[in-house]
Order: sequence, then C-alpha cells, then structure tokens
Amino acid sequence: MTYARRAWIVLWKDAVTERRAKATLNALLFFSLLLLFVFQFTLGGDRERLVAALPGLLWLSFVLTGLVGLGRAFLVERENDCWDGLLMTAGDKSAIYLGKVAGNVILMLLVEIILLVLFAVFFNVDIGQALPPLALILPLGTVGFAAVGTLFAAMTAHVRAREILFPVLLLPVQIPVLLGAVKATEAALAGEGLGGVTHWLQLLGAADVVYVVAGLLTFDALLEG
Amino acid sequence: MTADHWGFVLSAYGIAAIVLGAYWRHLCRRDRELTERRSHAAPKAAHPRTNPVSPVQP
Amino acid sequence: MTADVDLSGSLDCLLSARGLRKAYGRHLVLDGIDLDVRRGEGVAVLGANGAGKTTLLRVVATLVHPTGGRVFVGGADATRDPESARRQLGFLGHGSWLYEDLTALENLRFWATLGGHTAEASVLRGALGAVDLDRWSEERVRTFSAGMRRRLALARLVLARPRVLLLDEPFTGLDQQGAKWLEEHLEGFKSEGGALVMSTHSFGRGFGVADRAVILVDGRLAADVAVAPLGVEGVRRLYDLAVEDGA
Amino acid sequence: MHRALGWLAAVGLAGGLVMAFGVAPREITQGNVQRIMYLHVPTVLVAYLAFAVVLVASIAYLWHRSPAADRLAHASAEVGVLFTGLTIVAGAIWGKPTWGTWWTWDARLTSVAILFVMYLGYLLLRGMIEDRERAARYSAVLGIVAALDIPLVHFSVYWWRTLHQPPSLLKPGPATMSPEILAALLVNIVAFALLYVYFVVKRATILRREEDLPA
Repeated sequence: MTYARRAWIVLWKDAVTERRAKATLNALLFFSLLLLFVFQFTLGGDRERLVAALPGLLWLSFVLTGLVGLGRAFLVERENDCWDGLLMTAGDKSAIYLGKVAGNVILMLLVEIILLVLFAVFFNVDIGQALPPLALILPLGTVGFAAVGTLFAAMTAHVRAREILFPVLLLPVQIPVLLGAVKATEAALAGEGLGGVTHWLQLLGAADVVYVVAGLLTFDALLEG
Repeated sequence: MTADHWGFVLSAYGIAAIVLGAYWRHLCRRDRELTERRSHAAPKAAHPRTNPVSPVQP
Repeated sequence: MTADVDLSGSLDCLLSARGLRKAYGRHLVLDGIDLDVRRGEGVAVLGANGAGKTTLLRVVATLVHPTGGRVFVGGADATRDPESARRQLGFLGHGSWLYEDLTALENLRFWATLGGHTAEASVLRGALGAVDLDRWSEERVRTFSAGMRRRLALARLVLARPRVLLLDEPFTGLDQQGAKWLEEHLEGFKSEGGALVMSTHSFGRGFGVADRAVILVDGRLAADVAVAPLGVEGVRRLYDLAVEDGA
Repeated sequence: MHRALGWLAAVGLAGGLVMAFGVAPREITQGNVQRIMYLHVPTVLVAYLAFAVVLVASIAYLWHRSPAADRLAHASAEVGVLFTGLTIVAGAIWGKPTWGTWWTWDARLTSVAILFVMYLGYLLLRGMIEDRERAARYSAVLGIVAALDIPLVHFSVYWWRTLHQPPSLLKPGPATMSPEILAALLVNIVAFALLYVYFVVKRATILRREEDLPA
C-alpha cells in the first residue's frame, strides 16, 4: 500500500506547488494561445486548409506545449535542491517516477483540452461528435509522451545543454506515438469513428505499456545524479 | 533493356568505401596517438615520483 | 587493499568504511579511507576545503557511488544494498531539501510519507514542536530564515529516527541561539545511542559534540584521535600540523 | 588479435565484391542498379545487430555496472550509427534511378532515418556529460528506451506509408531470389558483420586505453 501512497504524495506535492506557484500552467496556456496565432498567420486564413490539417496541427501544438511542460518536470527538485532528498528516501524509487508521470499527464491533458476548445472556437470546427473517440485518443497519446518525457527530463536535469538535448532525444523516440495519435485523431474528426484505426490504437496502447514499464525499471539509475 | 546506371552503383560502393576507410584510418590514428602518449608517460614513471599517482582501476 | 571485514568485535559499531576510494575522472578525491563510528559516538571530520570532506559524507550516505571500497551501515553493506542502509541513515547537506512553496507541515508530510513513515498531523506537529517551529507550521518555507530552515530539516531527519546521522558543516550560518539548540539536540541523539559524523572546518561552536576527530588530507586520514585527552586546542594544533606537511 | 580480425574482414569484403559484381547475375527487372542491394541490405542488418548489442550491453551495465559493458555499448552505438548512415546513402542512391528522386518516404528508408537520428542523439548525450560514470548510466537508459522503440517505429512507419496491411518487414529488392543472388547477399552480410566486429573491438580497446591514461 505504501507504494501507492508514496506515488500519490509526489503527485500531491507537485500539484500543490503548481497551484501556488502557477508557473508551468500559466506558461503553457500563454504558449497555446501563441501557437494559435502563429498557425493562423503562418498557414494563412484559408479555413479549408487549416481544417484539413487540423489533426496534425492539434498534435503539433500538444507536442510543443508538452515539450515546454515536460522539460520542467524536475525543475522544482532542482531549484529547491531536493534531488538528493529523493535519492536518500528508502524504498522503491519508481514510485517517484509514477507520481511525476501522473502529474505530467494531468497537466498536459488539461492544456490539451483547452487547446482543443480554442481550436474548435477559432477555426469554428464542430468537434461535438469527435469528443468520445478523442476522450480515448488524447490520454493514450499523452501517457506515452509523458512516460518517456519524464524519464528524459530526469536524464537531462543536470546536463549543461538540456534545453537542446531534451527535445533532440525525445522527439525521435516519440514518432510512433505521434503517428498513431494523428491518424486516430484524423478518423475521429472525420466522424468515421475508431473502427478503421484500431491497429493504431493498439500501437498507442503498446507504446504506453512499453514506455511506462521501461521508465519504472530504469528510473533508479537516473536518480543517482 | 533497362538502363544500367553503373554510375549510381559505383558511386554507392565508392562512398561506402571512402566512409569506412576514413573511419578505419581514424581508429588507427587514435591507436597510434595512444601508444605514443603511453611511451612518453612510461619513462617518466620509471624513476620514483613524489606523490604516487595510482592509475585508476575501476 | 580492503581488509576482510570482521564485524564480530564491532557489533556496537554502527558505521564503518573500509578502503573507501572515490575518483572523478582521474582526480582521486578519496584514497583508501577506513573509519568506524560506534553507538553513541560523535566524530568530527576536519580538513581544508576541497580535502574531500563533503565527498566522504556523500559516499557514506549512498548519494555517490564509491570507485572502490565498501561502507557498512548497521551491519548492512551499503554499496551492495543501499536501501537497507538508507533506512538507518540521516543526511543534512548544504541543501535543505525543502520545497519553498510548501508550508513547514506540508514539507514534513511529504518527506515522511515518501520515506514510508507515519504522517499523522499529530506526529508531524510533535516534530515541529521539538524544534520549536510549531508557531510557523502553516507558513511557507519561502519565508523562513536560514536557521529556521536548518531546524525544519533536522525535524525531518528526527521523524525518520535514523541510527546514523551525517551532517555537512551543520553549524555554519547558525546564530548563537540556533547553534546552542543544535548542540543540545545532537547530544540528545548521541545519548540515545545514535552515531554521528559531522564535517567542519572550524573549532568553534558545536565542536564539543565530537568525541573523536579525524583529519582528512589529500584523500587520506592523516589522523584519528580522541578529543578529550588533547582538548580542542590540542586538536587544533594537530590539525595545523597535518594540513601543513600535506600541502 | 585485432590484426587477424581485420584481415578476415578485408578478405570477406573482397569476396563480397567478387560475388556482387562477378557471380551474381544482372537482374532482369531492375538492371545492374540492383547490385546496390548487396551493400544496402547488409549494412541495415548489421546496423540492427549493432543496436541490439547496445541494448544487451546497456542492460548488462545497469545490472553489473561493469565498465566493459559500457564501452561495448558506446563502441557498438558509434559503429551502428556509421552503418545506418551508409544504409541511408545507399538507399538514396538506389532510389534516384528507380523512383526518380533522391529521397522518398519509403517505409524502410524512413525507419532507418529515424534510427539514425535516435542513436545520433545517444552519441550526443554521451558527449554532453563529463563524468564518465554518469554518462555510462544515462546512456544505458537511453540505449534501452531507443531499442524498445525500434519495433514501434517499424510498425508505425509501415502503416503510415502503406495504407492497409503491413508488408513483410524486410523485403529486399527483387521478387525472385535466384541462388546466386542469395549467395552473394549472404557473403556480403557475413563480410559486413565481420567488419562490424572488427570496428567495435578496435573502438572499445581505444575507449579502455583512454580510460587508463595516467593523469
């Protein structure tokens, strides 16, 4: 039982710190609005083209905000010099990893829902019927993204050029999740339902399991600083 | 008769040969550098030194 | 170089290091350290800055992998099984390990739960009372002074009830009242049978806690003496001698 | 020991060339450009072998923390990236006459390109960390995650390129594999594998000697 409590307390700590400092959430919301304008200006006002590219744009903005959010996963540990404290606590360190991943997934899902609403409003796309399938696709994609993202955030926390290294390491590994998520979202937004994309969903599911298990097994080695 | 494109075939093998050869030369040069540096260090270590520098054997 | 370990004679020996070595790249920081600390004993680790005091504490605390040699905490081999060692160890480093945006009580609750200890409010408030921070239990640590942070960090340690306490220059930066208070708590910890290792480079406040002093020069223990017979002045002279011929 | 391995690899490669240009027949459908396959297929197979070795060595390092495993992972990753690069170059040169463009998002080429970027990142990470013990530990974790990612990359890229059922993973070149073609292919695969072993052994020894260099 203590494993779940220990994972929960890490999540609780990050949630309380985030609610008070509001650093990451505000940064991500502002960043999402910015993305919206950038897409609008760069891809031109032609609504048809934007709507056609919507699945790609959505997941591109999820990835970009994810990169900003996940890059800060261990920032609170570094700033408060608590890294050694985490290492010194007795017991399985993977509980810490699980708590961090859960925290990141919730944070990213929050931003993704807001982004989805913004996109729907600004590009006036009716996503009503796509919501149920998206409710499955978004978490599937986000868990895969956060599982590796949290691991690589811990890995690059102490490295000099982590701003470059983190995206460079994370993006290539995330290509399968990105492909699966965009393809599934395409089907959902086109209203075809998830019948035709079950193999993509299986891939996302498999990726989530593989990444989370790999993270749980290797997180100890990263925590040793 | 489909064209043979020998040019492409030879350039593919040529580039492969150049790249592999360059990597091989790089490894050999690095090897030689290390043997030279070891031979420099060796005579110095022959006579006793003040603070013993024990080579690190992990 | 590692002598085979006979643990029979030193059952009351809570902490022992055997042939401890640590190298960063080619720079050898610790070059074969043997140290035993018995139950109820306080050992001060003296040495110039950069002599390896902090590294020694961090290796013993299982925060850093030793390049060679072994550390035993309460009989458990810390290098092979760090988890069992960590259950008995408390470490107070330069960093205070406190989350600024959490309150004092929340910090204790986080560390207690993560360490698998009981985290009821009453127990936590008790620990805060012991370091007389109970008036600030709901205050955020961001507003705390250095002395208050040191006391909160110690409250966190006391909660885990370690058998061995490792402190990296605990008295620096403490005001008069804070230092006296810390000295009393460490004496109490020793009288209850805890083993204590404290690094310091000054002989002032708090040196009284040390029953033994070891002097670290160039990664080796140049001296390991009892404090009482020599007195603080004796140890200081010995220290000045050791540091000179080492340089 | 190196010398013998080196000569063995050289003989193997010479044999491979003879087979590729002498013994193997001129392929009916594609013409002689098909001979690039005797270079393209072996390098991609050896690249996968290299990354499999990185996976095993990384797991071994995390288990025993033995520096030898770390050096093997480092050497094998470096040679693996080299071979992946060659595969991409050979694939592109083969693509130009066959499809008219240097680069096509062909499923096989794309997944090899993704591997190239991933393991280039692995070498970048090693370069960024000074402390050798920490670099070994972090690279081991990345070596494992990257290797676990390879099957996912394969499936996702194949489904992404071919709309429906995923074709067989490694369908090299010509439909009919006459015995001579198969023989030429096998000899080249063995030759490149020998070259890989020779390079890894040589590179790992250099890494060990760099570690033992006195201050």
